[in-house]
Amino acid sequence: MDRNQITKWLKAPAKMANKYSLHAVYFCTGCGIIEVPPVITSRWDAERFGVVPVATPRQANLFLITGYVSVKTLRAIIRTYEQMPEPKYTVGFGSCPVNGGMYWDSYNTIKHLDKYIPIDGWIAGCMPRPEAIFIAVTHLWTLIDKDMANAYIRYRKNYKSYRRNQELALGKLEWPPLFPVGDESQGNEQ
Amino acid sequence: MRIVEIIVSPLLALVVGIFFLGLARKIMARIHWRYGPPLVQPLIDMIRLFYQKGVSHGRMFDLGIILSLAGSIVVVLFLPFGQMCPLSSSGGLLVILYMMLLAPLGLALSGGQGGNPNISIGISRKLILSLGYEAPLLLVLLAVMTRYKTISIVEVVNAQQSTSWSIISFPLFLSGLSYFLILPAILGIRPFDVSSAPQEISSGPMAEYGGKYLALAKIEHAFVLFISIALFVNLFLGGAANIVSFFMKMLAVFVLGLCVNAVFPRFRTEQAVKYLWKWPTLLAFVGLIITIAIRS
Amino acid sequence: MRELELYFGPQHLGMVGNFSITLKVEGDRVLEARANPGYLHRGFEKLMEYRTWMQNFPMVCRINVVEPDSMEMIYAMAVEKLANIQVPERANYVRSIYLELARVGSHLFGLWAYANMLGFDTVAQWAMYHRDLVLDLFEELTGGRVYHIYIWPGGVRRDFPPGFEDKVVNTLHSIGGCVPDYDATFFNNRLFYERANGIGKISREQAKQWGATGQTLRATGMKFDIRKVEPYAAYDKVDWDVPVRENGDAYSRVWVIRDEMIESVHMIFKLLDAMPEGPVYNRVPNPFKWKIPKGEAYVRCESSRGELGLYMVSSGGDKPYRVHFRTPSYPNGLILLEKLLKNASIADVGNIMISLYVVAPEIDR
Amino acid sequence: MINSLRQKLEATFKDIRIAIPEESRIVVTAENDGVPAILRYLKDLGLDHLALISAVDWIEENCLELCFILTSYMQNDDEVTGRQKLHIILKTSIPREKPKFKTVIGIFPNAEPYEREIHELFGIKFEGHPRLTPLLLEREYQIPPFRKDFDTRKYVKEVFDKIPSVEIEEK
Repeated sequence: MDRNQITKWLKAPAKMANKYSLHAVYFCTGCGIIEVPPVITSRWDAERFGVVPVATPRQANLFLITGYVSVKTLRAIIRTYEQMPEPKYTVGFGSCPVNGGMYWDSYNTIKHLDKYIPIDGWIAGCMPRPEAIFIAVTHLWTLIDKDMANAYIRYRKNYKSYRRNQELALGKLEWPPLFPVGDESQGNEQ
Repeated sequence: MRIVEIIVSPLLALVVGIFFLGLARKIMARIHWRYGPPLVQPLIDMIRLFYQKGVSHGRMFDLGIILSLAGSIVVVLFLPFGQMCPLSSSGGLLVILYMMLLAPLGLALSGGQGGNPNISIGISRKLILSLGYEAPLLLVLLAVMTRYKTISIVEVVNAQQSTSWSIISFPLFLSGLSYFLILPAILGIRPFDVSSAPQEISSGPMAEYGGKYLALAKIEHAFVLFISIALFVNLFLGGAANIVSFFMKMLAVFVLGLCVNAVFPRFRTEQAVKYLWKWPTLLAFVGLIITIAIRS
Repeated sequence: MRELELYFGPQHLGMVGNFSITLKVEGDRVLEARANPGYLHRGFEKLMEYRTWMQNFPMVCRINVVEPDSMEMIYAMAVEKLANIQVPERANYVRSIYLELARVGSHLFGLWAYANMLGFDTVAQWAMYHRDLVLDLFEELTGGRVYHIYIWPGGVRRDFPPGFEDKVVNTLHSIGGCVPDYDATFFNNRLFYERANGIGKISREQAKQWGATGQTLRATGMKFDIRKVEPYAAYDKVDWDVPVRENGDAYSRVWVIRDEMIESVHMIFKLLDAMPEGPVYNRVPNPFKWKIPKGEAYVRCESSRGELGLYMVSSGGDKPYRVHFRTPSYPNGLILLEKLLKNASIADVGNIMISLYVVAPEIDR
Repeated sequence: MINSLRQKLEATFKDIRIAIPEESRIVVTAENDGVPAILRYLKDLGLDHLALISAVDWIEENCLELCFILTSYMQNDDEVTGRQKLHIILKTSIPREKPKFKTVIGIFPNAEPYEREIHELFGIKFEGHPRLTPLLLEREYQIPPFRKDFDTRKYVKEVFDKIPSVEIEEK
């Protein structure tokens, strides 16, 4: 740790701690999960950067959505995402969450993940290499530094639209809204 | 002077505990052929967790974790750390044994509010496991108390300072061995991490903790780490004349425990209890009988 | 004690793949288990009806992410059978070596999952590291780490690059050098024996009744291996043995996996020695205009988890009319798992699931 | 092996057609009602491994075709004979409107998930099946998605592409 970092730690401890302690939800959403074990084990060792998988979403602050999202998974993803405490960051891994990828015409996968939950960054490719995850992590660090990793704020702000899209894709949701989907007061809280 | 010690001692214990947590991750990483996280990683995690929003599940949820943390801090005050022991004159081993129960109890109370089935399974596993290790622990402590004819832990340390460590003296080495065998169970590390098994029950009692609750739970874990190792050092490795050598002894015990942790899988709960009631209990029992026989 | 409903997955550290089991538990005991697949359903078989014969090659390998290679193989086999394409001799050997390498990689992944489930972090990390060495070989051969798209109708995409055989031998030797370490820390570990022995036990009759294949069946003592029963590629050209165990529990299954890995490595060495020279592919017609005559085929091969079958119907067009995969995880994950989890302990849920080698995308497709 | 099997089948059952398109494959076409009896007979003959139940939608002939693919396990531990190389495809066609079929779980217990899947993806109702609940799908579809008249590309356009993007609304 050089001197520069110490001043940064003193100035904004929350930001720095968020950066260097990204605990990922372990959720095998798609085939991208095959590259996560190499990343967290000895070949690439993501723990060097503080990226560790944790057991429950309550303990996590990074959600790596690894691969295509089928409609059934989307329900689980939304529930998991809403359980995570703020601040939380989401990264879409692989081409499929971006625009459907090679499943663009499948009747059971959703095509654009960012219509349903907000995304901080994308890793394109099928399958992206493990190095791409590290690039994404370092990129996320810069975003956090510049206060641009604000997906969870956007989610709060546009919750009404997100909730509407979720209901369009999944039908009636069985859990109550996370934030009030009130009328005019929406968005003014910020 | 005592006031200062009361403040300094838990802080020191916390620092040592967190250092051990970091060291554990680093050493485990090296055994895994990895580089491993920086030593301060647990501290970074805790800072992050304190800044993160936690979700409370009711008043008992908040109070339980504080209760268990308070219980651990009180135990630290009764433990000699080198020559430093804030509450040396009052209480002793029995108080420690009693107060050590508070930590799991608090977690159980808190988890009961969580409503997650994993929590209740984790807690029942934890209670069954503690049923397993409390019996040998009690026998071990009885043997030590009988041998040195005192319940004061400071006097046990002093007696060892004047003669030899209990771990190399007959018949207490049996009890010492027994304590070392149940140490992983008290610490909740492999092969006894049944209550927090992340791959089985999503880290059990911790499943609903997030944000500052998880940070407090981690601090509590650091304290438990410190307490159980410090107790071993005090009772069997002769305590220490100063803080540095005490710390070195703790480090040695801890690294030994980590090596056990690295090469074993997790027991099933009933297997763990069966094991705990077999060898450690037998050793502790024989140790106690011989101690009593020698004394009378 | 009260009855609880416990969701094992999809978001769960012990769950490999997006799969979920709904458990009804009482204390530490499972009263009833219901497998809940479908989280990875993409309708592959429907999508393949919309794509031409060649376009489907990048699709099929994505059905199973752990071992995509046997998927390529089975699709190529079906297309070759329907279109009556011959494969050169060398290509058969290359295919066999490639599939066996994939089997080693897949089994190492399975070892990772199993060790990780039991809390054997150290062994898990080693296995994953060694799997990565195998993936490096694939990367050099095909250009892709996970998805290779290497097997083609009429052969393979390209020949081995110069010096590749030596690299294969060196890598496999360096993995094989660690087998004693694995044995000492994992396979011969007393605690592993305690955890796995007698867990998820099935008899041979039950295995046959529930449609099990692969390790699950071989762990009950039957040498049922498609590579022996209906040899494809070059499996009948070299001498090898099918490892079996007798007990039919998780311990036997994991030991079968270990023995198979070693057998595969020996087989690769033998295949490399016996490999003839020659071309590695026969030309196929222009893929844009390629029409395959009307007909149907059922082909099968041995993937790393058991019998992999493909029922394919062609109506004489440039696209398949219907494809249906018979995946080995399907009976394992939907029938055997539910039956075996009944009255198991919660600690053994993941243990049983991973010892059955359930790969979720194979079930959902 | 194959020819003796063919003779046996022809002698036992009347309303079946048998074809042997290649060396190791027998294709048997039967009426709906005859299928359980044939399956039972084949199982007793030693074809005890139900590898797959599949369905094909022949929209031009206006029928759905069910295919039962049977192979055999080994009789001993390690004896490979011609029997293991053989596979039988048993076919039967059912009408596309209100298709139903009798379940074969009683004969092959491992038919359960296959029948569930076919019920879900092709809409064939299996009478007597204990658990015809959804297996893979989450959304409800007007036409079962694996039927030929279900156009997945059109469906995607109508459903998923209609959902507006949140990010654009923001601006």
